[in-house]
Amino acid sequence: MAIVVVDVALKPEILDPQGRAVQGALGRLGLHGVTDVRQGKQFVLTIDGEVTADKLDEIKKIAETLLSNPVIEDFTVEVKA
Amino acid sequence: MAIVVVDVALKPEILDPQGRAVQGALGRLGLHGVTDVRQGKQFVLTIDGEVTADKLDEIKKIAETLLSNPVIEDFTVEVKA
Amino acid sequence: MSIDNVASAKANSNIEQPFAALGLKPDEYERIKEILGRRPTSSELAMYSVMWSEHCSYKSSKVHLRQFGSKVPANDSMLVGIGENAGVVDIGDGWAVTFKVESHNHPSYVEPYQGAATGVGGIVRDIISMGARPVAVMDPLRFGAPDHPDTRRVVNGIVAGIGGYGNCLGLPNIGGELIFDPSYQGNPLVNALCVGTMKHEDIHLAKASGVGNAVILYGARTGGDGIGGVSVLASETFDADGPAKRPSVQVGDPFMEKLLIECTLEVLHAGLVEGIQDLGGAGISCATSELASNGEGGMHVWLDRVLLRDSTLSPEEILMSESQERMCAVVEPNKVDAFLDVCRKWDIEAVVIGEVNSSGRLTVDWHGEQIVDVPPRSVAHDGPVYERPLARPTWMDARQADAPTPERLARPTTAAQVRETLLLMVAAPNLASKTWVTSQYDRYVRGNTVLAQPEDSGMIRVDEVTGRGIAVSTDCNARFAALDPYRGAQLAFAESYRNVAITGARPLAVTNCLNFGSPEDAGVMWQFEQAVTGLADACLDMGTPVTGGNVSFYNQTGDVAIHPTPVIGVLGVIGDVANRTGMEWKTAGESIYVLGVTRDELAGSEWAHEIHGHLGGLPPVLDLNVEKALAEVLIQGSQDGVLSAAHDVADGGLAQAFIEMALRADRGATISIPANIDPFVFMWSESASRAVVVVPEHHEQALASLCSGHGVVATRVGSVDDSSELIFSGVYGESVKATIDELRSTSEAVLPALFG
Amino acid sequence: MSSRIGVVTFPGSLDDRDAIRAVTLAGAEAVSLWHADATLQGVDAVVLPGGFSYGDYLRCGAIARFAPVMEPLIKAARDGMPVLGICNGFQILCESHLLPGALTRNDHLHFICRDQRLQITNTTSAWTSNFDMNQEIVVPLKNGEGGFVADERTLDQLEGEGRVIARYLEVNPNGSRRDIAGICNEAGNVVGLMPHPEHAVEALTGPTVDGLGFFTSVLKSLVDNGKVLA
Ligand SMILES: Nc1ncnc2c1ncn2[C@@H]1O[C@H](COP(=O)(O)OP(=O)(O)O)[C@@H](O)[C@H]1O
Ligand SMILES: [Mg+2]
Repeated sequence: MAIVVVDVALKPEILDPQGRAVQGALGRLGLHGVTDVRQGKQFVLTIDGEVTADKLDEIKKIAETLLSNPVIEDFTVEVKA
Repeated sequence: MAIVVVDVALKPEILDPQGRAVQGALGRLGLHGVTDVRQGKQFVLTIDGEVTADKLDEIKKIAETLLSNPVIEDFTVEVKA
Repeated sequence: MSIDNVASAKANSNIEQPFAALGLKPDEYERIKEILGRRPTSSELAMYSVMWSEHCSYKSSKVHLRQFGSKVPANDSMLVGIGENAGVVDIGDGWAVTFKVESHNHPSYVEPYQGAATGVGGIVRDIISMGARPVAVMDPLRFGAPDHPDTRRVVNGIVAGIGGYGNCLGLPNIGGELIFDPSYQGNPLVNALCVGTMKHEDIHLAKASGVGNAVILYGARTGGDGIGGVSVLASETFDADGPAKRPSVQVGDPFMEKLLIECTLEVLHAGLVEGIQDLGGAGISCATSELASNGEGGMHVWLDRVLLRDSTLSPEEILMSESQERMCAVVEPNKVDAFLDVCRKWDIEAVVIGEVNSSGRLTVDWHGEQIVDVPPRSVAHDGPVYERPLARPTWMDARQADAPTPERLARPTTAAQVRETLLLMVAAPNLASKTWVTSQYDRYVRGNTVLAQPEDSGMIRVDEVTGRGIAVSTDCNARFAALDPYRGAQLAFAESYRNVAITGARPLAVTNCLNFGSPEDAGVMWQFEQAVTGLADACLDMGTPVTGGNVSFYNQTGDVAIHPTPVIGVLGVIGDVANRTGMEWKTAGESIYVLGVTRDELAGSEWAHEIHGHLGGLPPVLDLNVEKALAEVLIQGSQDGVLSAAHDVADGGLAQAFIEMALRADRGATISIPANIDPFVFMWSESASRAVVVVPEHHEQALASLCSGHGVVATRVGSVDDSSELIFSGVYGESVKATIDELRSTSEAVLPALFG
Repeated sequence: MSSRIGVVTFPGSLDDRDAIRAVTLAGAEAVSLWHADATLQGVDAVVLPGGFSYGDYLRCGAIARFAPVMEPLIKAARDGMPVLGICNGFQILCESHLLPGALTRNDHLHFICRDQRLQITNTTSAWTSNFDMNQEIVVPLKNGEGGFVADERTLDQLEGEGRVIARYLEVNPNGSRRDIAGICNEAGNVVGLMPHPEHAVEALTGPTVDGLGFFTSVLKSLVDNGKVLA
């Protein structure tokens, strides 16, 4: 059994209204010095068996086509255990 | 300048309809052997200056009160750079 | 892990059981032992404890609610009455309508988004389980003080949750309420109403008939959510190293519920279902015991077949779980495959968990061991019934004596002061534009919404060919109920009734959501009894039966209860929605009339609350005959095409009613205040049984004869014009003017400034 | 023979009934298409209706884009069949790369439902040919993720080629770049629109009947292109 984590973030040039709203709230709550907040998504996949190189390629392909939209998002894939 | 990453995930016992929908789609797209998918949120904060122990405590407090709802979610805080 | 089963309950009958931690009283526990002739197993104890809870058994309210059954008016439109998941009303042409309102108050305070979302989900399943297609939702909401630091969190979460769930289900939101009062600070009220429609032949009931029929559980998997107190049982007493305390918050999955609606309607219409029941409070315990006791009386369940989200759940927890988006159906054996096929089509998991039998018992097995063996009625219907002590609170006299006389509460006495008051009242959070909330809800989906916010009622076209439709409104001024719960409940009903009649629909049936403090407080119990009696008496008088409802107790913080809040929903029918009357005055030159009589009645009014923070005196008088006569004029006026617009007069009085009509139309008017009444009283009194109507010149005669025929007082007060100003003339010798732009910007800025 | 227009139902589609009603009122025969069937039943055009396919989980339209029905649909769209994606349908068309850009969370973070004023800025696409250039219309808008984004080059190209078919007037309700409410592909047969014309087809239930124009447009273009007989 393995855990694969896929992080998906909006590309830097895309406006992130959620991140901006959080940043505003941080200021109001007294946490100062936060110059930027970006909100992304994290998918934690539990995989049966081993994550071979082939399997990882498959997962990367899925991350690119389903889990993220390359028009607006970047992603990273990491095998955790 | 430092980057602090806050990951927020639904507690394991809480229903994650999004994760479930993604899991269903993975199967239909031919990625087999995925036994569970959980979808969480990731906040990437850019902090001006150093992240002192005090600052980190402040951030953890915010993670607990604003960025997550402890009734249904868990979080982790990690200083990246 | 050893399971407490029936055999061991028989064998060792004297072990200590944590009944008190589960909320059962010692005598209730004794009663269970008496029913079973032995101690209950841990699973049986869990079932009885949730089914005999206040929430499920109505143990404190039952003796009073009986009035709704004993005072039923003669009205042949009721097809299914109180006691089923929701009542069903005949609206003609073979159509039937079911509607019900339910509370989800406490969960919405703990986790506003999910609490409110699952509130919508729960009431929608009640409607589906009658065989109806849900066609609209409404959301009467009450929050604490608008400027309290916690209110923002609660408002934003609840509104987003209702929208998030309802929008995703594809149900238009056609109305609701939005009220702020410090009395709700730690106890916001989230009441959710759903309306469904069906043909008469599609009505289904929750009963398990037909020996040998299969019991199918379908929808979401069962998880550990919403178990609350039962975890005490599962983890602490019976298995010390068992799972950690389960979350009591439920998370909703509106997408699953949308599939559940479509799947359920498909199996019902295909004739695959004998009985059906939604899973709400008390989960499988409730569904199986209710189905069994309403049917042939016996059922066997293989609990280990239930599909789980969390494999560590104990059988007690599975019995109690309140996981959302599940339903239970009773299906003939030869139709099971067809049923499962439909589920597969909608991507819904389903499993046969039980079978109907003639044993007269509800038995449950867990991996071959029998863990439950009870008479189902004793669980579902024979819960304890309490005659709780009642006492009129001692402070009532002082409160009622504290009338808002001019000596006590300063009133405006010049035109300048009236204008100042006008602008303050427009900006009152309870009167301000609700657009910030309602624009977060889809009101268009399904394409049959004829009226929605800010109209007096929501209206839905039921039959696209004939135009037959329904109107629904919910109302309650809880300050009136705080001053006099009997009359307050009647006033709430009258307002709701009027709001339906305003649109031209004929009121047919009533639902209610009775939100009160603790029933263990004799004062609260007295308020409850008064409100129920008031409502039942009024329904009898007006010929509209109560078809269902819900009671929410324990809405209090420490000793301080919320204002008694009997939210009343009225459903009406209209033969052709094209004849509806809306609130928008459209044409310059048309005459504006006030129907009804305005008295000096400011106790409990929005003016007393907003300007003076005052609550005292006696609420407005109510004569139901007058209310009924007014309704007849409004209904007849709509049918005959006499009225071009109509609007209810309630919170904020006539001033508010005129402002709302002007804003709706984006068009001004001049109102001449009659000489025989004090201008301030004319503008802000909240006397009952009044409406503003607009008629073209060629119908004025018809209106006059309608009104005289029914004994309704009609006073012409002005006319619609082409201006962009609302002008009140005769205000202490001067005119008071406000531009529509100024009124609109003031009104629309309030909620965004507070919560945006 | 009247035109046959398909309306696809995905799990979670909500405005499919409304789209069927609109198509019917416009004078065409509506054909229900099911997401799991890999066939278009020989229809002349397709509407992808609004709603929350797959609960809008993951990203709006991201899961629906892989439904079996999308395979023949994508192919037919590339071959010139008229396709209109409304709201969630627009999102699905972007996810399928039949249209450029993407739809993102409204800038104010709330779901919004309002009667929206629009300006029609293309009268040559299959779904807008019955409007006048710069005609102003009012139709309902309702979305949580309706902000249209694309890179500057794509936006310039869309504008330069006249492929922005409608723009928001008075209020930009969701933070769409350059007030874009709808766009079309190069050939003009595939149109994506955030607001809901199918909710503005009857005076009784809509703010106007302006929405009918989209559906009558496609009937006209089907006749003009010789796909169906007048
Ligand atoms: N205040 C009330 N007025 C009338 N009927 C009520 C009231 N409260 C509950 N009921 C009726 O009692 C029955 C049981 O209610 P409830 O347990 O809330 O149903 P469910 O669990 O299916 O939602 C229903 O028929 C409901 O309409
Ligand atoms: Mg029920």
